[in-house]
Amino acid sequence: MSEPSRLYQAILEGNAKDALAITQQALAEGANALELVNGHMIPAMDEVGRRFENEDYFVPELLLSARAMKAALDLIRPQLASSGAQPAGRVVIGTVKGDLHDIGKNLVASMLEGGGFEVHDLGADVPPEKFIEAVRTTGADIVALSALLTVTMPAMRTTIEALSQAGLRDRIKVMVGGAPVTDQYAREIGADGYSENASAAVALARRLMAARTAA
Amino acid sequence: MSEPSRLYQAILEGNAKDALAITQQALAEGANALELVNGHMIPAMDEVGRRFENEDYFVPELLLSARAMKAALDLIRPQLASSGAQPAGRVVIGTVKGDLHDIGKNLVASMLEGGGFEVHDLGADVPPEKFIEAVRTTGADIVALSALLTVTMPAMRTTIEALSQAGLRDRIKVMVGGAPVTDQYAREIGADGYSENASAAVALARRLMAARTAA
Amino acid sequence: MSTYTCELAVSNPDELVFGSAPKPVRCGFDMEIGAGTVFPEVNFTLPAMEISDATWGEVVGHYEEMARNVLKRAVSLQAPGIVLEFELLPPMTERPEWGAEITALLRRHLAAAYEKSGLKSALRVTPTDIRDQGKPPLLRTGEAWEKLKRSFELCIAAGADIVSIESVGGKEVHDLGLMYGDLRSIVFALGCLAPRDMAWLWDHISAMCAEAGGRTVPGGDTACGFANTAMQLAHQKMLPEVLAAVVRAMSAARSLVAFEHGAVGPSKDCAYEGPILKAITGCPISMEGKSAACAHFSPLGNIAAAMCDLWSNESVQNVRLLSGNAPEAYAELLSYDCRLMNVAARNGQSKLLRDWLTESDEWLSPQAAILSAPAAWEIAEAIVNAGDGYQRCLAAGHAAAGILRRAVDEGRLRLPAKELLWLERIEAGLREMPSAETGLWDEMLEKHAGVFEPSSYGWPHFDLGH
Amino acid sequence: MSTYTCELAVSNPDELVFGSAPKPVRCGFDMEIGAGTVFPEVNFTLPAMEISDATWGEVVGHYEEMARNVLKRAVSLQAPGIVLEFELLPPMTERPEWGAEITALLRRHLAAAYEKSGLKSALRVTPTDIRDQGKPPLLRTGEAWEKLKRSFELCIAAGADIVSIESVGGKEVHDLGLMYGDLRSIVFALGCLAPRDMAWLWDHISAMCAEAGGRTVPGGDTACGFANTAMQLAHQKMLPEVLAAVVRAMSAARSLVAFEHGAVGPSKDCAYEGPILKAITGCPISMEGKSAACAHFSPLGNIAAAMCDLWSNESVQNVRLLSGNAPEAYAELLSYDCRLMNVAARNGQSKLLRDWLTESDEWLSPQAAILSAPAAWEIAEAIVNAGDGYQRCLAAGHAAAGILRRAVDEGRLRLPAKELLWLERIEAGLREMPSAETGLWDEMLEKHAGVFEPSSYGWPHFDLGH
Ligand code: B12
Ligand code: B12
Ligand code: SF4
Ligand code: SF4
Ligand SMILES: [Zn+2]
Ligand SMILES: [Zn+2]
Ligand SMILES: [Zn+2]
Repeated sequence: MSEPSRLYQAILEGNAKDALAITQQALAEGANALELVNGHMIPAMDEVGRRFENEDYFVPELLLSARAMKAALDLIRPQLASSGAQPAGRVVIGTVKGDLHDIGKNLVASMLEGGGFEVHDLGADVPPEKFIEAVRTTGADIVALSALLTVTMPAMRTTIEALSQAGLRDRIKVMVGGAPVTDQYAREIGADGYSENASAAVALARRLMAARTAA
Repeated sequence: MSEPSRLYQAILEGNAKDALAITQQALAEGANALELVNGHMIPAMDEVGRRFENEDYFVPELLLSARAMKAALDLIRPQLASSGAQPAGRVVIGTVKGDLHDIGKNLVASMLEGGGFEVHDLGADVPPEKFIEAVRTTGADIVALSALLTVTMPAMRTTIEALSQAGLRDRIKVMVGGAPVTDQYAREIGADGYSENASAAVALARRLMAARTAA
Repeated sequence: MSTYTCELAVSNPDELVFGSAPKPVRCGFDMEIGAGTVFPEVNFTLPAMEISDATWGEVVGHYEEMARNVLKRAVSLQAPGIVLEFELLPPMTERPEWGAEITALLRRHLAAAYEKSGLKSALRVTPTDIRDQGKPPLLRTGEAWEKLKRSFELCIAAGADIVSIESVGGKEVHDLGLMYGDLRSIVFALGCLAPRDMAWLWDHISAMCAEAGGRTVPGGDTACGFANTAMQLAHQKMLPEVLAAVVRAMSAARSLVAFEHGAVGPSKDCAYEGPILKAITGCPISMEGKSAACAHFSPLGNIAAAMCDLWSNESVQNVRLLSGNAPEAYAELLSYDCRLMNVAARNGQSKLLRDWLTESDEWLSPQAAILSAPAAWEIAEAIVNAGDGYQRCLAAGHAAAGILRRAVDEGRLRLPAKELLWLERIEAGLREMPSAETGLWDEMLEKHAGVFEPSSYGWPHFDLGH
Repeated sequence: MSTYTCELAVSNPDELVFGSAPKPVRCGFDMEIGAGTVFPEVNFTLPAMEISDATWGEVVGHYEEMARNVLKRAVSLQAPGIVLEFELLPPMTERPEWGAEITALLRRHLAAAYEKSGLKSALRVTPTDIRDQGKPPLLRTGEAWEKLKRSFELCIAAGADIVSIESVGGKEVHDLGLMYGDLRSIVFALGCLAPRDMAWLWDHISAMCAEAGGRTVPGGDTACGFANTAMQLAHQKMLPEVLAAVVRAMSAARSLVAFEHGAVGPSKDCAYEGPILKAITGCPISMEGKSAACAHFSPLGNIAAAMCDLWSNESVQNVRLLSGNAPEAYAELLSYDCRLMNVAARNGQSKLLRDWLTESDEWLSPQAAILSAPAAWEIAEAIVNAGDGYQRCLAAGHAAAGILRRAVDEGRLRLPAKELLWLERIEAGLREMPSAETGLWDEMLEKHAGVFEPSSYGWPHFDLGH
């Protein structure tokens, strides 16, 4: 059928309007929701990710694609749910307490959404309690912490400790990032993963989900 | 008597020959050894230290004075010992394993000698075993470690640990220094003191001795 | 009474050189900035650590050490003068007493060095603009603004010689504009929102300086949250360089407002739009480039120095390097950079060195291409010939896009296809903008409902201009 | 056959400029050094960490990261070429396979960047001179020398494009000489001992390069352990600056020997005596100054660049700064420094910029005063007109002291009283030196018995010269 490859195209071009219309039509024509997602939408976002990695796409292109993807996904979600399909994973993300930098965090959130994750973005300057609450209410698999200031990096540790004290640490994986953060620092504070940029963050989240299921 | 103030002068000027001759004569004339040291020699070295701090003296001036001081002291030591007087303290000093930089360490050693300490200089590239052996054979009060390479700084920690394992740690104070070493690092590895330069090292050694006696 | 500048203080691009500004600034310990000599502006900050009651002693220790080392170096290198910048970290603005304590501490060190060694100096203090905590941010009321105001007051009282800020009004919309490459939102943020906040804020800052007796100079602002964000994103290949270049030019229309509301310079180091500001206002500017690679990479390493009056390292943490601590190492580096410029000036050759610094970078990046003396001057002229904040912003954008287009057409600037595509998009986008800001309002109020708070920009008097 | 150079390769001081050397060196990936362009030489090292089997993986990771970042930066800034220097840390020479592994790794990165982005480059590898472990050091026999030799062989095989060393022959005596301000020991070390070791060692190094097929260039040596030690001690106010200046000049007589025994340049970055070597040999030199403030403070920040062919940061650890890791930040800084020099050269104005770089520092420190082009040339001439190693060393010392004295007398150089006192002492000391080295032997053999090992310097053929 030609619709889904038009869907692929619409997402690739970041055309939310088209993506929505095509999806709607496809569903009306009885297309399989899971097939739409796995066969066309995720491949489109993978191609977007590839172009971004290759520096053929800039962020605006990427975000427009992610937005188109999200629009189509929102439409499909009910069908998916009733067919028992799950999102790639549930992520609670935020910039830690005291830190207002959110551009990088927003990018990571969008890319995760584009990658099929269900993302709960708590914004910037998020205290540990809020992360705990969000993990409880969303049943998150992953908590993603961002920090851009060296003086707020310690808040990552505090947040992880608070998650432990709340008895949630074993239920979730924690990933961290932001310009001053390093792999070594991530290990030091007991995070499960670190990545340098937003596309690597998606790959990381997938790895963490796999590790989670394996464990 | 005019001899001791000539002694003061000889040391201040770094004239070892005069310092020796004057001391010899003074002892022959029945001068009190302790009075010579405390009343004239140490004050001279204090003045040397002050001039060095003030940047009126360079290292060569300082070392020549220290050498004159040492020559005179060596002559007096038997009398001092028989009168029961003690050196300001006993120091074992060396550059740690793997590190060949010894200029800074040599300076510290000379200044300590000039300050009335009995100094056992083990040289550079000194393994922990050698420090342990020296502490045992000399009955040292203080172990002074120098390192100039970031890759040999960890050997300071290893040396301190080895001293502990040898059961000597409580008997001695450890002071550390060298360009890459910081106060914080000193605390981290469990040293008792750090100083930035050679004259401060003498003051530090005196403080450590006082703390030791107090404890 | 209109506060819009309509004339350039610098009558031709050849007069735009480092070290000299038509309106030098006297401040601090016998400093005169922009009067012929370029001085280092050394910036430093804490290494990775928490700021709390428990660590405060350590924090103070760091600043003591940094001040001591930097000034020792300046004396030893016989620097003709030095500016220290203390950029408060957010907790130090949240608790204004903390910022004031460090201000007083630094000032004491400067006083001592002046007395002992005759080192000329000044202290710049930059409270953190913490007003963007809320969603949408409240800029003119509420706790954050109260604290920010108090931070200025206390730092001024504690001895700041120059005060600056990196203000954030309009940024909430600009961030979104950048991320989606949405020019209309970018122009709205830089041309409509930001100037209104700047006018309001800088009236307050200048008043605080005046009330405290006028010893403290209101320095200037920076489009850091706008143009440097774009520059960093372009550096990471996340945004097109041509967009970052056009945003930089437009941001000058915004940063200019500080000067129209009391600021007299030196402008803030990270305001790479400085040369445009200098052409318009004649006030001295602080700039940063290659010797700030500790804080930012940039395609502006040398060209940034071409017209500077202060030369800065932007920010470096108090970490140990092989020679000593980083702030001291940067004090040395900047001192030598300045010496070279001052030698050229002494030989009457500022313009020649300026041109070499320019040629070094000019055609390797669109962001550099719009910052040469002629380009900066052209943008400056476009700004002063335009109308209100919105029109000045647009005029700057047009001028910058025009400079890039000419350079591309004439083969001086070579751009990859994807950058050319964006240059076209930007040109088209600029052409499609309404001629007056009122033409944008409804669209923006709807599109960004909840993102920005109109009353923060004077709404319902929004339409009165600033 | 005498190997002593008797003529200058550069016929007058005006021809001594940055970027150009009479005898350019081709090496690595399409690099030509000294042929008109100044290139950055980026040096990097590990952060504070142990090197052991357990940490080796981490060590390799650091070098991977440093190479990746530095080359990314060079490509992004369109550097015309770059040299990386890998200075082995002692354990990597102790275990030569380790040094070779890192050499191969770096070479792979250079190859990839050349292929992918056309980045020209070369890799300099500098094994640690570990021969000074014993007291007295054994230089020509024993385990340390065997390992050092093997380290050279393996690094050459692993792909080093240039090899260098900071050799230590004579240092055991020189250290004492410095500490006691004892000019006779200093001259003995620099004029009698060091040249003998240099001749022997560099014959070996050149032979190893030739045997391996000649792809690897024998670069040069540095009087680091001598003149930089003096410079650092002077910086810390531990030695007079005039002594450090005279030692620097005399050290050129020593470092020259490498070139007389096979080295062709580029000389080692930390050999600040480079300009003198360049005047004599015509070989390209690497220099470091303000942009090496991460590794050393110095009074030579700008003047050091005046005649360089490579421009280096000396050494920086792989620590995180606000912008990224330090090696990357320094790659950016050096690239911009080089761009400026290359722009001036392109405009035919190398000499003018050189003179500004010189004027910047020349009369603020005696150490700078002896490194201007005319001063370096004057010292170079004194050296080639003298006889053996000892006499060349003395001639250099006399020339330097003469330059300082004239500058003081003519009021260009102002020195504090305690420096003037030392200048007099040095002048007197030089005058009192015996006219031939044999006049020193007995005195030195007695004074430094046990400190140096005569056979390390060819004894009993000691008297045959090198
Ligand atoms: C833009 C910016 C701002 C804007 C913020 C706008 C916003 N809405 O975020 C403004 C102007 C408001 C600002 C304010 C301040 N800033 Co600021 N800012 C920057 C700047 C220029 C760019 C940051 C950015 O957005 N980068 C682009 C994004 C895409 O990159 P990123 O955040 O690194 O994210 C990527 C990766 O890190 C990763 N990632 C990020 N998060 C996560 C999370 C996870 C889980 C994972 C896996 C990955 C990941 O993926 C992202 C995409 O690839 C940097 C300089 C720089 N070179 O980074 C300074 C910088 C971070 N700021 C700095 C400072 C000092 C401040 C202020 C304190 C200044 C002041 N004195 O007022 C205030 C602090 C305010 C506060 N309380 O937070 C310093 C920090 C220094 C330090 N000691 O830590 C920096 C480094 C500038 C500098 N060189 O000095 N800043
Ligand atoms: C001279 C010197 C050498 C000489 C050493 C001569 C000698 N006999 O010591 C030579 C040339 C042999 C040498 C060799 C090397 N060096 Co080296 N060297 C230096 C240099 C230039 C000066 C050191 C010095 O003597 N300073 C003067 C003295 C007086 O100062 P100080 O040592 O700091 O001591 C003072 C204080 O620290 C304190 N102090 C010192 N010890 C102690 C101890 C106590 C208990 C206390 C309280 C105080 C104290 O008091 C002293 C007086 O005030 C420094 C650069 C620098 N800026 O420091 C590099 C430096 C230390 N060397 C360095 C390197 C890399 C090396 C080599 C590995 C080079 C190579 N690749 O071959 C080898 C290593 C050899 C080895 N295994 O150790 C690096 C270290 C980098 C790193 N990663 O750690 C440095 C920092 C240079 C640089 N910027 O890169 N070096
Ligand atoms: S450019 Fe960097 S340092 Fe300057 S204000 Fe912006 S983020 Fe802060
Ligand atoms: S100058 Fe510094 S880096 Fe160079 S050899 Fe000497 S100590 Fe090593
Ligand atoms: Zn800023
Ligand atoms: Zn700043
Ligand atoms: Zn070196």
